[in-house]
This record gives sequence, structure tokens and C-alpha cells, in this order.
Amino acid sequence: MKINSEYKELAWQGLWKNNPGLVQLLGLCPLLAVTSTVVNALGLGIATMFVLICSNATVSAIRQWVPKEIRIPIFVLIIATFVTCVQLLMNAFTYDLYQSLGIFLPLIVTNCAIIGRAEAYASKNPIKQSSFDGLMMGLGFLAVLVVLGAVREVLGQGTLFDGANLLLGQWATGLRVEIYSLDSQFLLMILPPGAFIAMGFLIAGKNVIDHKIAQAKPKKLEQAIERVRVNFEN
Amino acid sequence: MSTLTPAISKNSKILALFAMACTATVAFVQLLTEDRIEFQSQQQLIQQLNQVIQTDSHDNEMFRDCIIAPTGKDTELLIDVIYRARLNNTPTAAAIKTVAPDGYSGNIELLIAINTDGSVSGVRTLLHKETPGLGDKIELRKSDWITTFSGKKVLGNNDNRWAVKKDGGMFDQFTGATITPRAVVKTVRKTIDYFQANQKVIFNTASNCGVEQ
Amino acid sequence: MESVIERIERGSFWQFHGGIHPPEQKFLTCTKPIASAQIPEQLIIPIRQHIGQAGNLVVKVGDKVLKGQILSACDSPMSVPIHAPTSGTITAIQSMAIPHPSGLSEACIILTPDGEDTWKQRHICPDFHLLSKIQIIEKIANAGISGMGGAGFPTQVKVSTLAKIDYLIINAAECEPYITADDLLLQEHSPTILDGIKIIDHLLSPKNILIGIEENKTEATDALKKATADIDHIKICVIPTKYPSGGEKQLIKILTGQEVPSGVLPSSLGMVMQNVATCFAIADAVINDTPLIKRVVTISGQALEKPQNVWALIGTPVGFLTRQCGYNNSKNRHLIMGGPMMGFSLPHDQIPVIKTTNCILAPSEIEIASPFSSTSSKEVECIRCGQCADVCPAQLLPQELQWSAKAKDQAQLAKLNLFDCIECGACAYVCPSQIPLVHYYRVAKAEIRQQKLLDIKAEKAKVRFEARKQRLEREKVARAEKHKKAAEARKARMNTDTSAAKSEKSAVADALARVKAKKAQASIKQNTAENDSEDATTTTTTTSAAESSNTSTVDITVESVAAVDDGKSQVANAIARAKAKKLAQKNQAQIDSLDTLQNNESPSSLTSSQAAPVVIDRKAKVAVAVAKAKEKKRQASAANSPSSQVDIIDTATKALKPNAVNLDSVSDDKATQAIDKKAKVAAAMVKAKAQAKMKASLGTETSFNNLEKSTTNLESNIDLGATSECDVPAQVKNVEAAKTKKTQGEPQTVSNIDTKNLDRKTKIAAAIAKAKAKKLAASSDKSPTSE
Amino acid sequence: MAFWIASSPHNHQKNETSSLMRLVVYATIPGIFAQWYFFGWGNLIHISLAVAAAIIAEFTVLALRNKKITPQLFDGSAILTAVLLGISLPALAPWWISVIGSLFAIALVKQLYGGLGHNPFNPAMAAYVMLLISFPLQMTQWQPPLSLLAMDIQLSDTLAVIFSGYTPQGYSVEQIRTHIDGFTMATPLDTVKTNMTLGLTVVESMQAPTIGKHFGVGWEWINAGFLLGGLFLLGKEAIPWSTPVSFLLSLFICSFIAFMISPDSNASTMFHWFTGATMLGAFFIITDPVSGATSVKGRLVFGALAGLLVFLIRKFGGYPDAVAFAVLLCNMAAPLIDQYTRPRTYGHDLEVKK
Amino acid sequence: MSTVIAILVLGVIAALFGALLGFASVQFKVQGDPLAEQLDALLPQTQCGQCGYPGCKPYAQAVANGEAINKCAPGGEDTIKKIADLMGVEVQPLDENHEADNSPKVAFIIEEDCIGCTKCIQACPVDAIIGTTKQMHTIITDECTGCDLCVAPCPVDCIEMIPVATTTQNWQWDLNSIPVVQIN
Repeated sequence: MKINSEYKELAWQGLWKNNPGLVQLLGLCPLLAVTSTVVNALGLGIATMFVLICSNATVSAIRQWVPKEIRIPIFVLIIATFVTCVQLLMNAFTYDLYQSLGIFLPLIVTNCAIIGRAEAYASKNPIKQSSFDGLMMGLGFLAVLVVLGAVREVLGQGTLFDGANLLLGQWATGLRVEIYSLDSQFLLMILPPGAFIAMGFLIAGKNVIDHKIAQAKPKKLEQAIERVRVNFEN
Repeated sequence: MSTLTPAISKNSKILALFAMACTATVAFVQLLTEDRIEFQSQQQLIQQLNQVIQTDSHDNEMFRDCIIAPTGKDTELLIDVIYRARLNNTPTAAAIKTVAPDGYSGNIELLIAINTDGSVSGVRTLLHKETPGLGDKIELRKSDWITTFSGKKVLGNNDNRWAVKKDGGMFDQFTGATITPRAVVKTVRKTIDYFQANQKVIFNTASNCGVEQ
Repeated sequence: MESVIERIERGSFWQFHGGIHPPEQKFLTCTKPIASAQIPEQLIIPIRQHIGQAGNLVVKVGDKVLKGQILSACDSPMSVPIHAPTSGTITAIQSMAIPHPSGLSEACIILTPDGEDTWKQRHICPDFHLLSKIQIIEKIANAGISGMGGAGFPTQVKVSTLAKIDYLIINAAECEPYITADDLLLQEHSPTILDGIKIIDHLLSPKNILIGIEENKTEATDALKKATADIDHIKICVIPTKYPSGGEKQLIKILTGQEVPSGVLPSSLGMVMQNVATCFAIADAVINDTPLIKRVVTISGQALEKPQNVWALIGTPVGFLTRQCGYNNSKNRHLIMGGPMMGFSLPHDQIPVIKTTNCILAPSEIEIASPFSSTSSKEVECIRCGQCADVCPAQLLPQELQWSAKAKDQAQLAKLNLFDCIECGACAYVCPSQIPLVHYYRVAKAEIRQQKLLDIKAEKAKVRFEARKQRLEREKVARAEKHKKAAEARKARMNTDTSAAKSEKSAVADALARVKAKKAQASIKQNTAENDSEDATTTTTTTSAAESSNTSTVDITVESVAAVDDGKSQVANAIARAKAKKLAQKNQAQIDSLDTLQNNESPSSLTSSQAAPVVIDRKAKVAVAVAKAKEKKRQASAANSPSSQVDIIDTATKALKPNAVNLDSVSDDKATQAIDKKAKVAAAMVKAKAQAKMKASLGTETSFNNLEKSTTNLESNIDLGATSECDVPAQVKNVEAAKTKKTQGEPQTVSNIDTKNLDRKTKIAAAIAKAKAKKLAASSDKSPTSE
Repeated sequence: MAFWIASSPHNHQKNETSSLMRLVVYATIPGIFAQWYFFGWGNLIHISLAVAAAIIAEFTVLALRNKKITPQLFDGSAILTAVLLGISLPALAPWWISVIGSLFAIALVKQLYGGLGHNPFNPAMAAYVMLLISFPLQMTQWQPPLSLLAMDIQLSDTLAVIFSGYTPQGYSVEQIRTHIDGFTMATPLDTVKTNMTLGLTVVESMQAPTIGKHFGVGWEWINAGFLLGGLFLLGKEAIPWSTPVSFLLSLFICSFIAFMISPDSNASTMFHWFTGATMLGAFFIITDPVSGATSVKGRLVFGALAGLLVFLIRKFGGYPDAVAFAVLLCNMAAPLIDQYTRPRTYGHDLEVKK
Repeated sequence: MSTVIAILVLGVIAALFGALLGFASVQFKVQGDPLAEQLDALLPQTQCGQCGYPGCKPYAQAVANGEAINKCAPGGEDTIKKIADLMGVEVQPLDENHEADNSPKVAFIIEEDCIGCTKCIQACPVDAIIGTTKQMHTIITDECTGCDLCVAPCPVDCIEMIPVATTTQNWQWDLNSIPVVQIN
């Protein structure tokens, strides 16, 4: 039961309460740069999640043997290794997506969400929990990416899942949805400033929901605080 | 000082170990994916070439049959690589990778395929930085303007039709942007001129680039 | 380079940054002569009217005083005396609202005039050159003169400065709208003012005397010029009219081009500035021996029928003056003391005029809209237009100050030089967003000052806290040391002397029992504990006996021990009395000794029984050490100790001092004492007991029963109110019972003691019970064993 | 009998933010008149659209933020923003351009940052830039002066174009913009810039019909109109003199130096002053107190920086007119400028006397 | 072959950097924890124990080690804000379980009721109470931090916490009372 609640807490933290995209605001560079379409967002999100899980697991596995002074270089080494591997694999198997994600793939190395989790969680917790934390944080990040991508794609070019075939293969071409069609695109949303604005609204939205939740919660019962007497007799 | 030496040697050893392990992992993955990546980039190139040169007009492996542009011939053009298409060993067309330097926001990379008769087989934009919404209509994804080149020929040295409509030519400019199409048209035209002038050299030079055999 | 004087002679001056031109409105009063003072029915004279400390009163209620008689004496250089403005009777000295923006009250002398206006004896001195400088300064000091321009800085301090003075600047700029008090004074009394200037000149010998006067006061300028025509080194500087050119720092800048560095007095630059009204007062004081008891006050504003300047006695209520000038009642009234830029609103019109009051403004709705009217505009957001920065005479950035003030960013405020703000109000005057900027600064300044005070206080508290911690540490060490020594001494004695073994035994038994009672809660098997103790000590200590001994043994005198042996209840009373005396001292010791005892006793009741007697020692502190010592010794002495223990009892009996071994019992004992003493004392004891009991109840291993019983005793005390007295004697009786090996129940003993206690007062008992009830309720909740 | 108390100072100059804003709005009238005279009804229609949208946006956001609506809604700031935005839009842009721009300016740029007094950027210019990068097509369809149009367009035509994209006769914006000779019209700045890329000299570019005799048909008069309005504001002390003066001076100096170095590739100083949005920017945009610097010294720096940026962007940048971008960049720099141009407080840092 | 070289080169570089870091970690080690000291300086030093720690310093140490920053009732919102600034964390509202009233108070002994038990003297963390056994006690107002620790131990309940009186000396302009206040 206890284990169960621990995982529950991890999931809650990663997906909502401490979401790397909306709350920790880590890894903004890829977050803002590649989310012009859902598919791009999905691709980078999955890649990040994969790296996050692997790096968390590895860092957790080796945490006993890493002296504190050189932990950061080692974390970076591990993360860089996974990123390079992912890059190579994507290059090999999803070439088109690799092309469209371009420079942002290697940038995963410097995604603070990953090294942040390695430092803050994985380096202090067992492998199972760390991997799960990686999964949940990755999912949280992925979710933000996808939502942001969706918002920007719909507002910017009026479609959804444009170019899904790049990621999922030819069958996915049919996923493309045209919501509406305009003579002129709303370029702001496709350009980086739009990403910032949309991101701002997402965060605001989250805060509103949090606020509502907090209000809905019944106030916890008052508990008397035991005052500590500052005398020194005992 | 007594704590110094063990700290140094320990950290040094561990870090080295990790570095080597990580490098080895990357090397291993690289080894695994090498062939596949190679294949992918070939496919990409073939696909691009096939877009500009009809598959029925050649039977050779174009991406292997290519030359680095003979330099010095025409300094005005920034030609990169030329791929040659042959049908039954007869030259039919060449795809020329080149750059239009005077776009609104810098260089525009183009792939221009020209048939041996001097007509344009196809043009594609490979890379550009033009203003989104205005100049980016040279991309096939945004507009099919780029296909209007197909089949066009340059008639003589003073063919005025090779210009945008605003300048009295036959190519549409995009609403709000003149400079970009103007640059593309100019480069395509110059490339055709170059091709016609150097056809022999282009087709007779031995293949000297591309994929390692 | 052109010298300052040359420039001034050329009529060109420097400029200070910013400044504004509010509507002057001086025409209301500047042409009317000063009306003479009338004596109101009552004068309210605040004791402190200046910057610095208040003087010491030298009159009392009911005294008759003469006009000009001193009312308070000053003993420090920063205090200024006050004088009776007219003759009359002091009818009260009480807290009254004083002229202060807060509307708070301070001590004031209420003087009811007799209407005769009789002067005290005066010594007119037509030629001040006959007096020494010291005498002049003394005269000024005794006349109670403080700066009359607004700040109220004691004048004698200013005129006795030792710095070399280049410029004496007479401030006649009077830049605030409406105010014409100085203007009129100049018009009517230029010669006297000149006398004052000469006196200051005589005192300070400045190189030059500059009189700064704004160009809108032509008549006053003419009068001054006429008066000073033949004096060379007095320069009359007619400066452009601009607010706030009358500010000290601003006027210095205008006249000399120099800036007074922040946080420094002008005298460090060789300058002294005096207000014209102060000059007048100085002349009056030195020549006519007239203390500062009246001043010119401008009563102005369109809400008045006949605004004018008046000579007002210090202490005249504002309402008296406004009525004199025809104040028409409107619904929402507004009175301002001072000008419209820097004055403050008065909460009512019974505020007195003081030495620094130069104007009473009664504006109409048109002039200054009340916040209730529709024409008044409301504060909106700052749009950073920067107009405030343009007009700020101190070259501050009011808008940035405002943001920082709102954000309470004190570091930033300091960086922006908030404390250089002179609160002239120019920024708020021009602000298009109607932001009360000055008000924000005042609040921020107050907060910063408050914070500084708090910081100092916190630092002090920290130091004291640390010091106390160290002291307690030292005391602890010292105590331990002392105990150790005493224990050693006792040990030596115990080994030698064996005569009193028997009595000692019983004492040991008592102590043991007591100890057990304290510890009672934890151990489950009470019977075995009893048996153990009985066997070991060869005294028949039943649970009840243990309890009773607990109750009785806080102070054990020789007699009490004996009495216990005999089983007489009288002894118990004696014990109780003795205890009562020591009670207060005990409290502290009880806690200590209790703790240590618990520790000692925990191993086994058998060994502790021997240890216990020793505890009945002098002070509880010593007892701790003894207990420890005993612990060590106990194996050796267990078999052959009887004789040595007798010895111990001797020492114990000598000590006679309060010993709080068992707090349960202590509480009961104390209760008995309380019967003799005050109810309060008893209550205190009970409380202490209750607390101690709880402590004792935790972690001890003696019988559960003991505790239960003791608590029932306590409860019965609480419940029974008047009958609670009985309990205590009951316990005394229990002691007896212990000796006689009877394990009788309480009812019997209670009845016995009841009779004894009949003479006691029931009231006291009630008080005790009440106090106990309070504490017990709290304590019993927490200790599970007590119910 | 009640006494009320208040904190000093008790009297007040009695000017208000809203009257200040109103004054600025009035001062735009000469410029708007010139615009109407040379370019027709387009801008007037856009101004009214923008004002309506701005008021609706302001009302909505204020209501959402639980603020007092009436005083803030009519303090004139939203209206001023909308007017400035309407002035700077191309006359024949579709209606939704001004609506979206206005909503963006009020809701996002102004209210999201905390409303009047808290917005770091000039709302009108931020909205203009947003529109320009989002809808480059619509935002570059400048209408040529009426005198150069191939056809007459009346109020009804303009309305129809703005709301449907076509005149009642069925002409599109593109067709209206096309000169008799088949040339599409552009602003003078745009013309010069385009010609420059074609290798023409400035003098040659000046032959273009849009430029006319001086610096652009109509444009010089519009700028003169705004200059007049600006002088009126200066006279009323509604805006500080320092910003516009340093801005115009800075632009003058930059363009003068460039012109001296290479007259062929650089337009003259007066061309810079009297085309595009120079005068509008100088007196109405960069003088916006909220997003500008506050001290006198700071304003001088602010204006000079804006002038330099305008010149640089016009000369080397991707967009022909640069005022909006320059203003936004300066807005960003304003706090820093303020930080380093604080005046010396009385009595502080006095020079040591000799 | 190139792979092997790459591995070796990276290994060597890593070894070098590892050594460097090892050296730095010993050589440039920062001692002590000044954070607790800084926090202590922000606390009001009432030593009231309401935070659950015996004194301000222990609480400062606890905060430095991750205890909640919102437990100092006497310090109130201002102190929380300052701590938040120092720690770089978000401001939290004062712990609900603490009394929010942190207006300045001083203890006052009702002298006729005092029995001279010295209990309050022992409870006072800053030795601000003077008096001796069976003598009346009194409080040094200037030293009193208003912690109210002396109130509970008093057996006769003769200690009261009274708010510090407002005088013209410590009166503060109040933003809310001005500019508009009507006094009859």
C-alpha cells in the first residue's frame, strides 16, 4: 500500500504538481522551439521521455559509486550518451522526423529537466522509483509539448497532426485534421513568440485549476501547535 | 594534503571509467545504425532527385553518378553538386544543386533539374530563410509556384520572359514579396545558361563525388 | 571666480532643482494688520513643543501663575522651558490632544486665565551689548525659544554653535501659500527683528548676513530695506517666488550655491539659518525679558469671513481663533495647521497653538476639495510621466520611491535616498494620477525607522538570550560541583557516626516512599513494589504510607521526624508551617531534585530507599549531587548503613530547608501551608505540584497505585473546594499511619484533620482549589495515569 | 460638526491622467486629417474599429479582474492606444486586422501586465509588430495616395474593401493598389528599399511615382500634421521635450553621416524625417510615459537610442519602416536606462570643494 | 580502430578533469553554513518558541535544513517575505495554526497579585523580569520581547500581555487611515 502511494505521488508530481514544463519551466528551449506542430512535439517529447527514463535509471543504478564532486560530469556523460543513441536511432529509423527536429535533438543533452531529475531524484532513490519518476516526468513534459503543439498548430495553420506520417509511417497521413482553413496563417503562433504567449496561457490555466482545487479542498482541521518552552532546566 | 591524493585519483579513475563506458556505448550504437543511416540519406536524395527528374527518363543510379561542379567556369553561380540522369547510358538530364544568393533574407538553396534539350525538368527549394508567409511560397509545401518552372525554356540571350511579372516576365510574383521570386527566377535562368554552355563537360566528367562505392 | 556676495549684489542667485508655483492666496491676509491677542477662557499648553525632550514641570495643579512665569524647567540642552502666556490658575495637568498629525494626546498644562494678565517681574535690558554672550544665550534659553519656522529646533543650541560662521541666513522666504505671518511681522516690526538679527550677529559674528525674502513680499522688503539701510554686511536678497524656496536646504542653495551634504547640519558649512519670527522672539527675550508666550499666526482660508494675522497666545485653542475670524459652519470642515503644502489636518478645533504654529488654514470646498465631494479626484495608477521628478527640490525620483514604498523594498528606498525627502509635497501637487506620494514616503519612513528599532531590539534580545543561556550553563556546572562536594562530605560523616540509626531508618523509609510515589505511574505491579520496599528497609511501608510520607516530607525538621515516629499529628502541622516559609524558594529546587531522584530510584526501590533520606538535605540542588553520590555508595552501605543513616538524618534536620522531593506531596503540603498563608501562595504551590506530578509520573517504575491515590487526593482537593483543606491534613495523618504500620483509608484521616482545620479560613481553601483546578485540568488531560 | 483629515499636501494642481490622454488624442487630429486627405477613409475606419474593439477589450478584462470599470475605461489610455494603432495600419487592410490588433494591445500587452502604468511595452506598437509578423501580407498592402490611384474610391468603396476585400465593382485590394502602369504601389520607404536591392541609387528611386516631388506623395504632409500636433503637445507641456528632440536629432545625425558617406545608397535626412512613421513616433509613440524612461537624462538616451535603431533597421533591417521595432527595443531598455541615469540627489556625491 | 582511439582519448580527458575536480573539491571546500546565521538575523529574536523550536536560532537552523518558512508568528508576513527572499523560495502565508496577531506587545505584571514565586523569571528567555523570591516582580519593558512565555507559568495569572501604546514618538502614518478619515 505504501509503495503504491509512493508511485501515485510520483505520478502526480510528474504529470501535474511539479510538471517539468509548466512548473519547473525546465527545457524551455526545445519546448518552445519545436512545438509548432503536434507531430514535432510528440517526436521530441517521446525522445526526451526515453532519454529521461534511461538516464534516471542509470543514474540511480550507479548512485552508490559516484562521488559527489564529479556527479554532474557523469550525469552529463550518461545523458549525452543516451541522446546520441536516440539521435542515431531516429536518424536510422525515422529519418524525416529526424530532419524536422533537426538541431533540437542534440539539445536534449542540455535539457535541464533531465539533469534536474537526475540530480534531484534519481541520484537519491532506487532504480524502480527513479525509472518511474523518469517516465512520469517525461510524460508530463510530453503532455505539455503536445498540448502546446496542438494549440499552436490549430491557431497557426488550422490543422492537427499535420505530418504525422513523418513519425508514425505512411498510414498516419490520414490522421491529419483540417480544423479550418484561412487564406493567411496566423504566423505569430507558429513563430517562437507565439510559443511564449501560448505557454504563458497554459501556465495561467494550470494556476487557475490549482486555485480551484485548493478552494474546493476543505480546510484542514486546526491542530494545536505544541509550543516549545525556552527554559533550560531539562 | 593527505586527503588530496586519494580524492584526485579516485575521481579521476571513476570519471575516466564512465567516459570510456559511455563512449563505447555510443560507438556500439553507431556501429549498429551506420548502414541504416546511410541507406536513409540515400533514399532521401533519391526521392528529391526523382521529384525533379521523372523516373522514366533515366535508369541509372543518379545519386551515384554525380560530379562536384567544375569550378572557375562560371563564378557568378554557386553550384554545388551536379547529378546526372542517363537512359541507356545516354544523358537525359542533370540535377544541379545551387544557391540563389540574393533572397530577401539571404541564400536560397535550390535543386534545379534541366533536360538535355534545355528545358527545365523541375525545381525544388531545399533550404531558405525567407519571410514566413511572404517569401516562403517558394516551398512546395506552401505553394506550387515552384512547379511553374517545369518545361520552361530559355529562348536566346535576351529572353525577357524570364522575369517576374512585375518586371515584365512570365512568372508570378507573390503578393507582398517580389524579391524572393525574382532571385529564384534569376538563378534558375543562369543555371540553365550554365548548363547549356557546359553540357558536354558535365556529362563527360567521371563521377567524382557522392556515395562511396 | 565671482564671490557669493558679488553675485548677490548683482541680484543673481542660484537655483534649486524643481519647485512649483501653487496659487499663493496671500492676498487674503497680507494687507491686514496683525490683530492683537485675546485671552481665551482656557489655555492648553503642551509641555513639549519642540524637537527634543520635555522639561520638568515646576508647577502643580492649583498653582497661581503670573504671565511669563516659567512652567517647566529644562535640564538638558535639547529641552526648552514653557511659560505661562497669561496670569491665572493651573486647573489641570493632563493628556490632551496636541498639534501633531496623529491627533494623539500628550501631557498639557491647562491654564485658566484670571483675565488680569499680570506680568511677572521683568528686567528690561535696552542694550544687549552690556550682557556677556553667555548671559544672552541663557536669556534665550530661559525664554523658551525654539525655531518658529516649523521644525522647532531649540534656538539656544543654534546660536551657541562653536563652528566658524560665514553666513547667517535669515529666512523670510515664507514660500507656502496663504501664510503671511512672517510677512506681516516684517511689515510691522522690522526694527525689533533687526535687533534680533543684531543679537545673533553679536553671538556668532558671521561674515555676512543674508536675508532671503521672496519677491512677492514687496512691503516687507521695503520695511526691511529701510531698517537695514545703514548696515553694510546685511544683504537683503530678493529671490524669485517659488515653492519651496523657504526650505532650509533650498534657501542655502539659492543664496550661496552650496548644497548641504546629506545628513549634515548647515553649520558644518559655516552657515546658520534663523526664521524672522525667531529673530523677533530673540529680541523680545533679550531686550524686554519677555519669554516666548505669543506668536503671529495667520488665520486664513476662504471659509473665514475675515481672514487675518493675529497675535495668539501659546496654548490658545484653534477654535477660539477661527471663531474670532468668522468661521462659518459647513457640514464637512477641514482645519489645517500650517500651510496647504506641508500642514497637517486637525481632528478637532480644541488643538492649541504652539510655538511652531504659523498658520491655521480653514479652506473652503472650492480651495481644497474634501474627499467626500464629487470634485475630489481619486488616486489612479502611476503612468511614469516623471512630472514629480521634474519638480522635486531634492532631485529624488518620486515615482520610483513610490513603487519601492508600495513594495516595501527598504533597501531600494535607502538607495533612492528616501530620507533626503523634505516632504514638501511638490510631487504630489503635480501628480496627474493624484497619488498621495508624500504620504507613501511618510509611511515608508516610519516603517524603516520602526524596522531599525526592531532590529536593535532583536539584537538586544539575542544577546540577552545568549547571555542567559550561558549563565544557566554556568550555574548548572556550579551546582553540580557543589553537590558533589557536599555529597562527599556527607559520605564521610555517614561512615563514622552510627548512633541515630533507628530514626534514620524510618526517615529512609519515608524518603523511599516519597520517591516511589513520584514515580508511581509507570510500574504495573504495585504490590511487589510495596513488598520490596518493606522488606528492604525493614519499615512497613505500605502504599498508603508511601503516599503519606510523600506528602509530609518536603521540609523535614528534626521535630517533624520525631513527630512522625511518635505518630502525632501536631508535628505535621509544624512541618507544614515550616514548609510554608520556604515555599517560594523551593519551587525551583523541586524540579531539579525531582528529576535526579527519579533517575536514582529507577533501578530498584530497595536501593533508592536508602538513598532517599539523603535527599532530605539542604537545598534541592545539593540533593541532586547527594543522590548521585548515594547511588554509588549504595551497594556497600546497603547492609551496614543504619548507623550512617542516622547521621544523615541529623544533617537533614539541621537543614530544615524546603526540599521538594515529591511534588505530589509538595502540593498537598503546600496546601496546608497555604491555609496559614495567603490563598495566592497556595494556588501557586498547587500549580507547581500539578506540573511536577506530571513530570514525575512519566518514566518512573514505582507502583501505579501510589500515583492513583495521590491523584485522587488532588482531585478531591479540586472537587471539594472548602473541604479541600482536609486533604492535606489527611496526608499528614497518613505519615502517622505509615509509622504505625497502618494502612488505613483516607476517610478516617480526613475526619481527623477536619477538626483541626476548622479554625482555618474556608476562603483560602477555595482559592487554592480554584487554582489547582485550572492546572490540574490541563495536566490530567495529558497524563493518562492520573484518571 | 465633522472634521475630516487628510495627508498633506492638501492642494493639487488638478490635472488628471485622463485629460492628458485626451489632449494627446486631440493632437493627432492634424495628422489624421492629412491621412484622410491623401489616402481616403481607410484609416478613419480602422481607427473607429480599433477604438470600439479596445473599449470592449478593456471592459471585458477589467470586469474579469474585478477592477473599477468606469474610471479606468474612460481614462483615455485605451482610446489613445487604439487611435495610434489605427493610424499606423495600412488603409485598406481587412477589418479584422485592426480588431485583432486592438484586442491584442489592450488585453495582452496592457492588461495582462497589470493595466495602465504597468505595461512594459507600448501597446499600440506591440500590436502593430504582432500584426506585421503574423499577417505580413495584409500589413504590407499599403494604399497609394488617392491621386495616384487608377480609380476613385469613395467611402463606400473603402468600407466594402475593408469588410469584404472587394469594392462594390469587384476590384480587389491588389487591383486598387496597381498603378495605371501596372506597378503595384508601395510606401516610399519600401520603394527605396526595394530599389536598393535592385541596384538602383537613391536618386533613381526618387523618381518613383509614389515619392512625387519631395519625400513621398502625401507622406510628407501626414508627417507635417503629426509634427504640428506634437508641437501643440509640447506647448501644452503634455509631453516632455527631451524624447522627441533627441529622437529626431539622433535620426538626423545618423542619416546625415550615412548620407555624407554614400549619397547613392542612403536617403537624405529629410527623407527619413518626413516619411514613414517618423513624426508619429517622435511625438506620439516614444513619448508614451509608461513604457519610456523617466528622468530627463534617461529620456535623452531613450530618444537617441530609438533614433539610432530606426535608422539601423531602415537601412539594414528586413522591414522598411522601423519605428515600431525601435520603440519596442527601447521599451525593453528603458528600465536599464532609468537605472543608469538617476539624477544626483541634493546633498549627495558633492564634489569636494577645492 | 578510430573507435578505440576515441574511447581512449575521452578516457584520458575524463581522467584529467576528474583529477582537476578532485583537487578542487579538496582545495576550495567551503566550510560552515552561513545561511543559518543569515536567517537568524532576520528572525525577531523574541525566543518565543511558537515555531516549535526552543529559540530563534534553532528555528533558523531548521529553516536552513528545509523546515517550513512560515512558522514565525511574531515576525509575521514581513519576516516570511524576507526569509523567502533569502532562500529564493516562494512566500507562503503564515502557518494557519499560529496566531496571526503579531502586533507588538509587552508583558505586564499586575503587581498587587504577584506572589513572588519567580516562575516567570525562569521562563523569560531574555531575563527581562526582575524580582526575587517572595518579592514582587516587574518587567523591564524595554527588554521584553513580547513572547508571552511568562504568562502560562504564572500560578496566579497576574501577567498580562498589553499592546505597546502608541505615542507621538512611535506613531506611524497609516496608509489606510489617511487621506480620508472622519472624526466626529
